[in-house]
Amino acid sequence: MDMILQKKSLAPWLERLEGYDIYAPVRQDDIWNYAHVTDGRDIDLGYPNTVQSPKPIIFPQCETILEFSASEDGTPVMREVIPEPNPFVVLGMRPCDARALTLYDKVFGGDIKDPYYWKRREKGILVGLACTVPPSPNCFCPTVDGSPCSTDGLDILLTDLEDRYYVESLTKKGENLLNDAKTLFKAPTAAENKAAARIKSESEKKINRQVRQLAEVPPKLAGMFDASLWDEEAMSCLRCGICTYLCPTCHCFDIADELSSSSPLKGRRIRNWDTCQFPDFTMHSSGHNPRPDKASRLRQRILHKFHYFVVNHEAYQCTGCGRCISLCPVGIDIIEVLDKVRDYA
Amino acid sequence: MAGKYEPTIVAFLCKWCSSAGSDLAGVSRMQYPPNVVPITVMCSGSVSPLYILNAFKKGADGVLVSGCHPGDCHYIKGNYFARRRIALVKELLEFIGLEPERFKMSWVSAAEGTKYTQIIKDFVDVLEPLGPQMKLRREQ
Amino acid sequence: MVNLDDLKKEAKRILQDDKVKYVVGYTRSSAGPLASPVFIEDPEKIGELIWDASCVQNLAKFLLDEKRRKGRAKKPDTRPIAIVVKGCDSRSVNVLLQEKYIERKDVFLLGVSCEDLGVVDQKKIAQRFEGKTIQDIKFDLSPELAVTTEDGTVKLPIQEVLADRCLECQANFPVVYDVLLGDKSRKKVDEPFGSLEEIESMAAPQRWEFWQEQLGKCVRCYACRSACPMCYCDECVVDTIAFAVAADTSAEEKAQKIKWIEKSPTKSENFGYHMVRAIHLAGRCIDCGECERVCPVSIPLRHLNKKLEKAAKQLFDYNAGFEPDKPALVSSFRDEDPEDFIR
Amino acid sequence: MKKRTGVFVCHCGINIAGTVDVEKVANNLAKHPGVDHSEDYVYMCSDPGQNKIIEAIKEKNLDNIVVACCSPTLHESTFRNAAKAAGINEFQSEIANIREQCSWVHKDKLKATVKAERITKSAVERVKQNESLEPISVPVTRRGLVIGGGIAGIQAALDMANTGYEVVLVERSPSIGGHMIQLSETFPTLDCSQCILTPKMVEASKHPKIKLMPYSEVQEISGYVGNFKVKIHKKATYVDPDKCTLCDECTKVCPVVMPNEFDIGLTGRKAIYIPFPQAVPATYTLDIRGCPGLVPIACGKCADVCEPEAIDYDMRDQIIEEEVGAIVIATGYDLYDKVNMAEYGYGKYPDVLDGLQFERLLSASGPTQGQVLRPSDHKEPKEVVFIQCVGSRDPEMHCSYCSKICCMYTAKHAMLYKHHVHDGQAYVFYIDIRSGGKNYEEFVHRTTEEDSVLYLRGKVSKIFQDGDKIKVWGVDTLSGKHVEIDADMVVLAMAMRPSEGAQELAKSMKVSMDKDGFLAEAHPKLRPVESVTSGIFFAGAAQAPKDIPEAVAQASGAAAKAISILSQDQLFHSPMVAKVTLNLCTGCGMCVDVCPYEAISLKDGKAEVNEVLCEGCGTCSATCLRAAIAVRNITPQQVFEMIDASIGG
Repeated sequence: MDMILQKKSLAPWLERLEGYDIYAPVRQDDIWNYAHVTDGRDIDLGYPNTVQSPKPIIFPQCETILEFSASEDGTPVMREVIPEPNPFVVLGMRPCDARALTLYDKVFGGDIKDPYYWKRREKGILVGLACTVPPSPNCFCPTVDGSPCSTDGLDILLTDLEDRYYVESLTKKGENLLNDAKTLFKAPTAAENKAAARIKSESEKKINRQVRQLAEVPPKLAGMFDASLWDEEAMSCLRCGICTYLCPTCHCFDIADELSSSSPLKGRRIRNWDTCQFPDFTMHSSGHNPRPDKASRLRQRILHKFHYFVVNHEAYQCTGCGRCISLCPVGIDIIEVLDKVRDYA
Repeated sequence: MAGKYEPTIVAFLCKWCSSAGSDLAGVSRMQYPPNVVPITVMCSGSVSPLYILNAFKKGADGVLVSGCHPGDCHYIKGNYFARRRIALVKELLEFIGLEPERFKMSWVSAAEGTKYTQIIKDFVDVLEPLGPQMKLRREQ
Repeated sequence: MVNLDDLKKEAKRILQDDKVKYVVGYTRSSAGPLASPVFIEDPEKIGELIWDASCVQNLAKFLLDEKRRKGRAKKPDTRPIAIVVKGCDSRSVNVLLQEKYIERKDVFLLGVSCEDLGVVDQKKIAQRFEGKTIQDIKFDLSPELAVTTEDGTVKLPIQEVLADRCLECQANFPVVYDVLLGDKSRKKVDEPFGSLEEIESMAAPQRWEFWQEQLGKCVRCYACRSACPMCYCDECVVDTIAFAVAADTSAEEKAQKIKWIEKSPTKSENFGYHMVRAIHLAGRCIDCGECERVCPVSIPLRHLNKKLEKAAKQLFDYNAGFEPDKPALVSSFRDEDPEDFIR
Repeated sequence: MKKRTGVFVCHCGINIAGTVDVEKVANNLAKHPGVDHSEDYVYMCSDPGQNKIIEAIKEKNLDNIVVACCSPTLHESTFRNAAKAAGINEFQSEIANIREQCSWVHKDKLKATVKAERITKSAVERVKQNESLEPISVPVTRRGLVIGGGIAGIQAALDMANTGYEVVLVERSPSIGGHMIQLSETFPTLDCSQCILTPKMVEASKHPKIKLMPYSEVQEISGYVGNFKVKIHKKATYVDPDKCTLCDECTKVCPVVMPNEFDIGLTGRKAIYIPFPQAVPATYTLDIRGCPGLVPIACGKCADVCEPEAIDYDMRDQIIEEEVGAIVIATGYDLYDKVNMAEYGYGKYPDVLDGLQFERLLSASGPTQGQVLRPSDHKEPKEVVFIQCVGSRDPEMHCSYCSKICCMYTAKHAMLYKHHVHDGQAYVFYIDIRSGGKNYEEFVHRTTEEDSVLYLRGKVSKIFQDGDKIKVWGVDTLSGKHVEIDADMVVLAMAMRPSEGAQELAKSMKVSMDKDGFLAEAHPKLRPVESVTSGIFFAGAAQAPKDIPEAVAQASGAAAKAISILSQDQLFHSPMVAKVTLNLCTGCGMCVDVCPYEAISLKDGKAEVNEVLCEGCGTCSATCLRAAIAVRNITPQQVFEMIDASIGG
């Protein structure tokens, strides 16, 4: 079911969404990030890509999974903590970030479903915004089977037609959301249908970065564990966590107990994002570190995204958002790395 | 403790002067508020900035570092290094917006029981109106 | 004016004469407008070197990698490496020398003077082109640069988008070097700590609000620490586990690793991390601005260090990175150090 | 392996129990993680108390204990020994000070109890992570060094030497004897100072165990208790004492006259001189400050007349190194500098003298062979004004402290003056008369009664020359009257100051000083002759103004302390010293810079602690950015936990 929403009606629409928490890109200082918005007028969807993908809304960086304390006789008492979020709407989600969630679904799904993830995932309605203009010069979604107007993982997709949005509801969830505010929407005219189709078809052409024959990379990687390439590519790496923490598909976490007091015993068991780029990620208590240097950590990042994940889930663990390229302090460019892998003799 | 708000002060006292000074206050039965819990260290020079930040993180409402007067350090010059280090910590704490009143340094000799008593009294007096220190306190 | 060809010539010479293992310099990047580091072993590849206002990074950081590499190697190659250093970068080399982390013979310094200019602040450029996606920036027409966005190319003077640190620079040309390219005249700086005024003028509660919002953004990617040439500890106060593990380290000792700061990016822990970092950089930070530059959520981290730099200067007349043979700020004192804050 | 901790809370009668609910503390501590035993008792330090601890350790096989009681300065060792007796390491015992720092300073029992709990918990958290340590043993060089050859130094040297230990006695001036040798007679007995001192001087110089080093100064001291290395600067005398026959021909021909230190400038001496007839060692010294030149062309008269050819212009200063195990500092005093006393005309008017100058006038060996005559005109003074507390007890203008001996020597001066000039009148201006000491009060009494010396309670406002008289204006605060005296001579009882150069010496030896520059003792009551640096002791006026018997007593005390070190084959040193975690150390050397004891050095790019030199102050650990160095048993880990417990978090 396709609809048209006047841009001026965006705020009124949101006001109709009672009972939903709304997350949308807002500007803080000179960067854009998703935040909980209470006033629709704060929202401006004409934004370059957000620094952080909306992943923390569904997979927060820091999450308590249980609380513990000592009883009178000193025996520990534990209480499981399961999130009970309000229903929420993520507005203006980039298609690449939405696709990332479909990859999370594979990771946190399967035989054992991660309760913390799914509690939020199920409560969320994802309203995407097609990238009529690439939000980043390093966008390369088509390379990794995505598209600037991909609908994967979304419930609704908006396409910017100057003064209005072309609104496609893609799921039942999405449809219901539109129905709640029927009056604000009207059916698209033939012209609007054509315009939307044209913009979409052009959008892909505007993306100027890509990896040729990416398909050749995964099999190649299988044999490249000991390649010298990693040392060369990692020379400039600073071993920070930007590429992974800001990646919409990275999902590694670490579980630790944090005491608020040691006597009487009181604390929380917490899971925090972790990253393969930190030396302590693989540090053994023996003192041995199987990934002792940044080369082995860069290798892990690439192999995980373009080899292991492909083997396990038949997909690249990358949606081509380009964040790791644009935000890398030393300009390590995953596109170049993949090119070199492909051409590696 | 029910009733009115009682600030908690962590006091790092050097063993030879300030701790001895507070012992003297005891021997002379001087009275001061029980809000301060002393931690005796060997020298004010051994008080790491991390101790101070950590005390605030653990929920101290005020932190005091006290050592020997310049020239009297049992370890000759430890307190001179302390003086410089603490000055930097103080600058930083104020810069991030912590109330300057919450962090104090003093010279208290083994003979200055009275001074120690007064310092604690005054410290409690300035802390009470400020209320609990929540800024750097770890979320429970 | 630094002549790029001279830089290439010098770099090529030391490679050909086998004076150094490799040269670390700057090169154009496919990732964005700012220069990326490049590691050149082959004299014939020297053409990749560039020098312009996009060369922001402090390459001294790579001296740390080289030291680690040597540490791991069975038969370490003890030849020095060459790095291209700006004034600020050279001061960080001085601090590394002062702290005996490296020896002077470990490094060949290709000094380049920023003269009366400096390097750009990408965020300032972004602000100029509000909301637009910057496709390309050309730096090779100093003192101007050309910015291309979807609606065309615009020229603007580099001076207008210089990094704050360059506006407050204390050493616009290297203070230690083996080769120096460019002019050696001291650039006049009226307000070396001007950028602090805004925050200093706030009332304490405002300052708290300011930092609470800023540090609240921190995602603990540790890019600040990773980019900092002074952050060379093998084990950082925020690391979750002990790296200092030897064959004889007992389980108890391992367990005793103090959690000064928890991994959770909560307010108290973020403050803990950034304050400890600032304290540990007191008298060591030479204001290369990398921590702030690399921060993905643009926390004005430089101010924290700048504040203590100011304190060191004003209270103790100490200037980091100028006198590698003198003791460090916190391992020295003067009888007349101020103590008016002490009762 | 989880440690088992025992907690013992002391009532100290009602000293603690009066304001702290000790049972409650004990009960709550029993619930504290890691605490396997907790009890309270009325006097933990008593034998039954200690036995309770020992039994508990054995029965509950505790790994460590915390005793919540009085200050560790009092009973730390008591309970460490108890721990030892129970078979655990003595360093597995910690004190929680809940008396001086809690029960005695608070009244609110509820709050005091909470605080006591926190203090005790934090001690538990500390002891949990204590290492078992053994004291560090240090070899001892069994020789002593005494700095200063006054009565105190001589006494200390003799006592040590007579016990059989070799002693190096260093004296700055050409002869030992100090100020005492300048004195005429000593109060209260009036026996002749020189007569009682010279035998000791001779004994010291002849003593087989004493190495006398006159005209020498200690230049540098390194090392530590039991093992000091001393650099001594021996100044050239240009006279070979063995050849010199004391014929005195040289002084006759020497053309240079200089003020005579021995007579405090009342007389002159030649550039080549013997300080005084009974000088020890008995030899001449050529003072190059005055000598026209050490080359025959310049002068060379003394060498010409010296038959035994004892004079050697080529003699040079030497640096002599000595190794000793203990040091006694007896650098004595100087009088407060006259320039500070311009208002009393000292130095301006020839007949205004200080105490020591007057001693010389009274002395049979003095410039006037013991007659009291005015320096200006050699007339006998008929009216003499003695002024006490000149520079002393005057915090605004001069020294805040009391110089202690002035009351007595002024009384002595006045009395002796009267004995010389029977028809003369002596006045004494005083603030109080302080005559504590055996037969002191009686002595002062004699002065006033038998010798009718006139004591005026009050200060002198002005002194000025008026013709051949010296006008003294003052007030008698008892009568409230203004007093005006036409005096022939005025004697000022100047304050005592630490002798010149003592400060520098103290600094170089890492010995601290009080605000007046006197050497600071380790404890004002219980360790009066020890410095804070172990192995270094004090004797005489270097530590505070003293009279002769006190100086001698303290000297013997210091000697005994020194002997207690020299008599051991090895010493034991606290093992609470800095320890380096090599994996973390990057060798930046900041710890080396801050260490007050030069105990840390860099070896192969890592810090290395000399455990014998380390005093465990921990400044290194606070300075280290990498937490690579910490003091055993007060490590950052321990403080981290202690903070937690103190806040009751």
